[in-house]
Amino acid sequence: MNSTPTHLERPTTNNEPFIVFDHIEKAFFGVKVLKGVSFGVGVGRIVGLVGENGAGKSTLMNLLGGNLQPDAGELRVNDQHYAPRHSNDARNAGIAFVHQELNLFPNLSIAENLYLTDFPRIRPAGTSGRADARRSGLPWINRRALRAQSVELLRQVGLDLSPDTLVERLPAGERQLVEIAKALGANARALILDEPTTSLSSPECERLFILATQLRDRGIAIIYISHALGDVLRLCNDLVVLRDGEMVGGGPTQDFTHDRLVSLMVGRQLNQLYPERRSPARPEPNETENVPGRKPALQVERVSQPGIVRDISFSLAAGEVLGLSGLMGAGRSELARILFGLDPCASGEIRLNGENLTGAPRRRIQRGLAFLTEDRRQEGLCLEASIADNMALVTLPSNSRSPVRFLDYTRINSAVKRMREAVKLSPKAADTQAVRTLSGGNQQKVVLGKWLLAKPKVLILDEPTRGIDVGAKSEIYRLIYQLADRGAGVLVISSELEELVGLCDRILVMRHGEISGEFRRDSFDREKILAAALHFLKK
Amino acid sequence: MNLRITFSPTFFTAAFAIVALALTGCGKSDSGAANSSTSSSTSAAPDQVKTIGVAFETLQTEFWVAAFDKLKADCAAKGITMLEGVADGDASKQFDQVRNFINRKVDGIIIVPKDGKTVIPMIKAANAANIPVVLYNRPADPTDAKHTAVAPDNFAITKETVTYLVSLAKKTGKKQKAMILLGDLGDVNAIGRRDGFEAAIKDAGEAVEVVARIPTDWNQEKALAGVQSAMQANPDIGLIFTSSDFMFPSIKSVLSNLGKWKKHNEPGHIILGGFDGDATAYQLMAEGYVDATGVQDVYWEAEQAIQVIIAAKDGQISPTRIDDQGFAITQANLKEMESRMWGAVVATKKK
Amino acid sequence: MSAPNSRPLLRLLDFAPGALFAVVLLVFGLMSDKFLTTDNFTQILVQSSSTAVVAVGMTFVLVTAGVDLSVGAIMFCGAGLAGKMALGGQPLSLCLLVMIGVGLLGGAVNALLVTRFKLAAFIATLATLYIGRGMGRWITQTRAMNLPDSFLALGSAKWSGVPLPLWIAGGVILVAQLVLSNTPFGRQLYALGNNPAAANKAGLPTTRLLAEVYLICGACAGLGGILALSQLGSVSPKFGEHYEFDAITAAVLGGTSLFGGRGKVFPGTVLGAVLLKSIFNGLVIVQADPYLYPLITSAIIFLAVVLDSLRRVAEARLNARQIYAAPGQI
Amino acid sequence: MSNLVGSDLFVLFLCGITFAAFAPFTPIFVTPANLANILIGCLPLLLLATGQTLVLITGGIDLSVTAIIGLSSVVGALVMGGDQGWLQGSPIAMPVAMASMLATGALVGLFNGACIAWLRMPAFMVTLTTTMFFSGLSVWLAKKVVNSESIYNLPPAFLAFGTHAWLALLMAVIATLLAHLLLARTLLGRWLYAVGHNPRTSLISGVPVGGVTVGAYVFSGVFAALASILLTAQLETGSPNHGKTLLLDVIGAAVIGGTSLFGGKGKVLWTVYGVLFLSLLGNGLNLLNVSDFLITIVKGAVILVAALLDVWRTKFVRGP
Repeated sequence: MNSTPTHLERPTTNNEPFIVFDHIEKAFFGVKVLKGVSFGVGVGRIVGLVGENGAGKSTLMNLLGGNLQPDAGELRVNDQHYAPRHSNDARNAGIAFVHQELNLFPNLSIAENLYLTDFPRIRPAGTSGRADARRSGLPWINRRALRAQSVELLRQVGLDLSPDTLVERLPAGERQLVEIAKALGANARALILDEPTTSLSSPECERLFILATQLRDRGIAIIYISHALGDVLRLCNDLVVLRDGEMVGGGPTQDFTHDRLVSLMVGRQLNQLYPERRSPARPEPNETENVPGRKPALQVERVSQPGIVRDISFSLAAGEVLGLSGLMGAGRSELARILFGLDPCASGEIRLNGENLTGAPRRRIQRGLAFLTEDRRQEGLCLEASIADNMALVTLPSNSRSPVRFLDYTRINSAVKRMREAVKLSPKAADTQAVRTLSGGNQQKVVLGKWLLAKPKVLILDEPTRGIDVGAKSEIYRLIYQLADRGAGVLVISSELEELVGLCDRILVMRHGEISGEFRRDSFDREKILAAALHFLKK
Repeated sequence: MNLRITFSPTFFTAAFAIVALALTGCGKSDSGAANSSTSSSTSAAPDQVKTIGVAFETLQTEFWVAAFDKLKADCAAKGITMLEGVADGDASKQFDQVRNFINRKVDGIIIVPKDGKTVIPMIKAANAANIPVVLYNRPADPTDAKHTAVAPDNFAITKETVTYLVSLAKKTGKKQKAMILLGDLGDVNAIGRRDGFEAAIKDAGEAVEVVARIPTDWNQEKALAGVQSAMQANPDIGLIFTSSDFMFPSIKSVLSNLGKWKKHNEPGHIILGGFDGDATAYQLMAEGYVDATGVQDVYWEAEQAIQVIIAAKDGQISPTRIDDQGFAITQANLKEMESRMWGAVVATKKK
Repeated sequence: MSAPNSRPLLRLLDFAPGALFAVVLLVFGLMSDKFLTTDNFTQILVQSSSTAVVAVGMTFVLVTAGVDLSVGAIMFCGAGLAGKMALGGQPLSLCLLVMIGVGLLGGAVNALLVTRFKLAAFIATLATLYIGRGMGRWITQTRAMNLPDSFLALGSAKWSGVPLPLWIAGGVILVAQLVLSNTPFGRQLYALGNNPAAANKAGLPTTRLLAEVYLICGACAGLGGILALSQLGSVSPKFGEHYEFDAITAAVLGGTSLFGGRGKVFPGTVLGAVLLKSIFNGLVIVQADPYLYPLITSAIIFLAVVLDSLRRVAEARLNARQIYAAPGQI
Repeated sequence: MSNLVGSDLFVLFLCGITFAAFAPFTPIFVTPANLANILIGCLPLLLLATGQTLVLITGGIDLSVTAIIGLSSVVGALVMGGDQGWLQGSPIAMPVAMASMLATGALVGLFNGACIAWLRMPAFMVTLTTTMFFSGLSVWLAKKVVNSESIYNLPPAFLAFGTHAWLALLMAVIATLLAHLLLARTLLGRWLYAVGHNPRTSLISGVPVGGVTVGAYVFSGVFAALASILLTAQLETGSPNHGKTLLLDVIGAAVIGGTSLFGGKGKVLWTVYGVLFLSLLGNGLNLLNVSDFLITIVKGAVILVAALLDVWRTKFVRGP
């Protein structure tokens, strides 16, 4: 394994590395999380950093960001020894981070977000030059300079918006670009993109990739962290693969394939990310009515909500896994929220096993509907509450005895215990442990377990595998199939087309709040599906 | 841990309940014992008052502080230990303090009650323990509970004072507009003084018209804002009465802003009257700004209060009501009466 | 529901505090011709000056999603100390300095508790409220103090026709508003209030910002105390009671959010403070039944809070993303 | 040690220490009569703090409890008062009066809850304004109906709650026990915690968030009414001024017990200990003839220490 800092100085890289990790070691409470990781990031290169959650990626970045200090080994930036103690040190060294969850302040304007830490200031006459406009000078914001500089930065990331726009008015994609503009504003020489595409629609991703390559060509060193291996292979010049704190692979991208990456990451030949379906793919919905015993689990008829969705009609058969594709903001999540009763529905009918669904989520849950939202932390979990409390939450009513509604704790605890095993939750975690302390994958398993305990007839999953490592992913796929095989209908919303194609019996495509296409498993065609999602772009 | 969570609450709450019930049981029987023990101690040393409990509703004003100090001094002089309690206007807190006094088997309790009604159960409690009770400055509502109230006749004193103010108003020859600063509308004294004021005004007939009644809740800032606004509404107000002297500074601040802070013999003087007779009022009268104030004899009341308890020790029963005659001190009788004005004494002490 | 018809509604609600204020003035104005006079207005402004100044400090704290319940107690301590010194013959200027000093001290204590010991602002300042009032009563021995006329002179002094308290309050308000809107410090406060974790990650000196906010609030409390004394001319044991509530109410009436990240000193908080005093002043002028004062006042405040929450709902609806109505945005 | 600090019994342990600390200095302190006093004295606070605990657990706060005490005290007295009461002398006066007192509490709670849950108004402001309004209303009521600020001469059947200590104690203990069971054992209890932890997650998980929130405030209102019954009976007077100074102690007691103001954390039992502790402290200092303002300072300091300990607890016991 070529894990010396020299490996990137082969002809493929003609620039000397800007950032160098030299045999970095780090342990928490005696547990080694980084075991002598060494590689370099060349000026004008994009280095993809891949690995399962807990492989050590984030620890590595925390070292770079100054939030942690290495136990052994050395960090070098620009051939200088580099031992940051605070996020400011990283900034001064010209290293900028764009985090998975954005760190913008929606109540402030774009410009204020860009220069929050070093506003251009009014400076007494005499001193001059743009550089000392910052930090030095009176504690007074130079609005004109601020606006001018902001416009310039926004131009660099290809946004033409007034810098005085409040960030809360921007869609996710544009916020992401503002984040990058912020990094440029701190005239960064190295840029760390941590899962930047999780909340972006495909065109927004494209925009981001183009920008990234432009920045690279301008001589900025970029570390690109992502679970979307397709993007990584397309975008990056070099790849570094981590597993259990070790660097198990590294080198120019052309040395890697999707499968090789996966096997390196998980350490075993994970030839099937998508487990085998015991039962065959479901028949067409229009057949479902007349196929005996295969009645539709969920029927949606002409559901409309002005400004959100128009005239949505489809039917989900019992035992079917139905995919819902489309761009970010095409109305998929909004549709799901309407189905679950979180958002108002102006007209149309929603039937579950023939009964009309109305009223608050509570009443729909009682009918057998379940909804795993895209925002795990804010809408899926009570972060400070224990694993058990989270898992039991939905099924509490059914475990309480009327009239006083006393809870039957023995039943609850045993149910939780069973479900823990069913979803293969990390056995290290105690029932009483706060879910805040769990990894993303395990957190998602808790949410899923919570819903599975309710034995739903129809389960809606919105981005169920976002930001989750490969192992946990296939775990979740397995559970989805299990549920379907037990005769429940499953509706999966995902921005990863790959995922839907691999997982679903049927895929619906949404666009502009309407259903713009439907594909059966035997006729899955990525180009066609994408076309249906993007169709309007061609006009 | 889990075990504790499941068991402890029920367990402890139950334990709490049992112990508690037991205690209240003892409490009652013990207070019974208290009676006998106190009575026996009386027979042992009949003329000895060792401790007195003093429960004040508040110390918010000069008046109460003066009374408190006087009681303290007299007790000290008589070699009596004085136990203190201040309730911050909370009747139930005061009840607790009284209960404490009873537990400590004091020889007498002096109370400044929050109001005339909530004090009655306290009196009863003391009666049950054979401890004499004196209500200082605020009488209780009619009750069969044994106690003695040493209190001023707010109504009469106020009426006398205001009548004097009215006579001044009449002298001016023209119809005067009047303003009153009301006290806490929950305070019997405040009500008494208001009624005294209204009565005097009524007798005045056409001479005086009340154009402003300011609720102050015994709060100087409200008084200030109120007077300011009222003076705004009726710049020609010629007579101001405050239900307590401690609000004179607020009046002074407003009037001096308006340039109407004048001595009684100067033109443009606004007729000023108050109640209590505290040091501020005395100074202002001496300087000639205030025309009259209703004086209640805080010292006399204090002496009476302690006297009643000592008397009770000797088995004498004091009347339910001892009136502090009080009097209205005015620019006219200032010289001869000021010796009886407690505020004057305090003021001279300060110098 | 959708953008077009909720726009005007939102605009309307944005002006809610101002509109409410106007209505109150109008009603009282119609009921008495004495109300809408310049004199009476100067009066109201002077009366509200101390509350306004304290509320300004409170606004800083609220913007960072904190709260300071101890302002009233701080005022009381300062006033008590200053009063004792004044009666002890100390020069006025020294007394005033002491009051502001006490304010800063109290602010420092709160800052320490909130930043170093990581206590919830509510609890920390609740405790300092207890302690402060206790100490104040100890300093004054729960005696009412009548201060030398120099204090009152301060209150009645005029400069080019405008009472001194207005100059002071106006100055504080102006500076505060400029600091909030035009200095890095000010803008960073809004960021901190909106999302402390992110603010920390972004490299903002969060601890220092928080500390400074409580210091400012303390200082404002001290100054507010001075303004109150300059009109009262005396310190009673009730001095400063309920100031914390009045200040918070004023700020909220002015549209400041208790959840941080939103709020303006001008017009917002100032408007709120003046509104509070106008109600009392108006009620006195129209000779309303004393027993109705709290009912009317609280009803008006309640109305303002309702309007504000309606505004937030409307705003949320407005910001709800459109999917096909606005084809520009995907 | 940190084990003890983390345990449920920590504050009870503190009570023990206080007890031991005072005993030698004031012999009266440990007499059954005095302890009985402390118990009777702390009952209203106990009820209020218990109700408050439920509200705090949902992440809210109820400042209006003192106003509720005053209002329902006046209402009750107006119903059964011997002089001008609507039902004076009638045998059903007492039960009807108590019912109407509880109803008053419930209604005010309902109003608070509705504003907070359905109009999305901040709990602090809502309960602050309702405090102002309802305490004003109670003064106004008394004034307009009986033209006095308080109402005396209540039926003896009602006064029993004041004269027979054990009756008051029984009522308070039962109420508290019920509150404890509700919180620890029932569906509503778990839902209260869930709402306190994260309302959005709760809603999506089928918790009727609005209803639960309203429930908490209604509960707090009813418990305030219970406290009002005790105070009114003890003082034999229906008055708007009852319990006016209790608010800070109520929140203080809950916090000392370890209930979090951010919601999701708290227990009735903790609050019971908190109340006991505050009462022991107050009574002990009082017996030591410590001046009033010093007691205030000490109380503040205690709240401070309790909060600090709580931070310490969460840091070292629950782990980082």
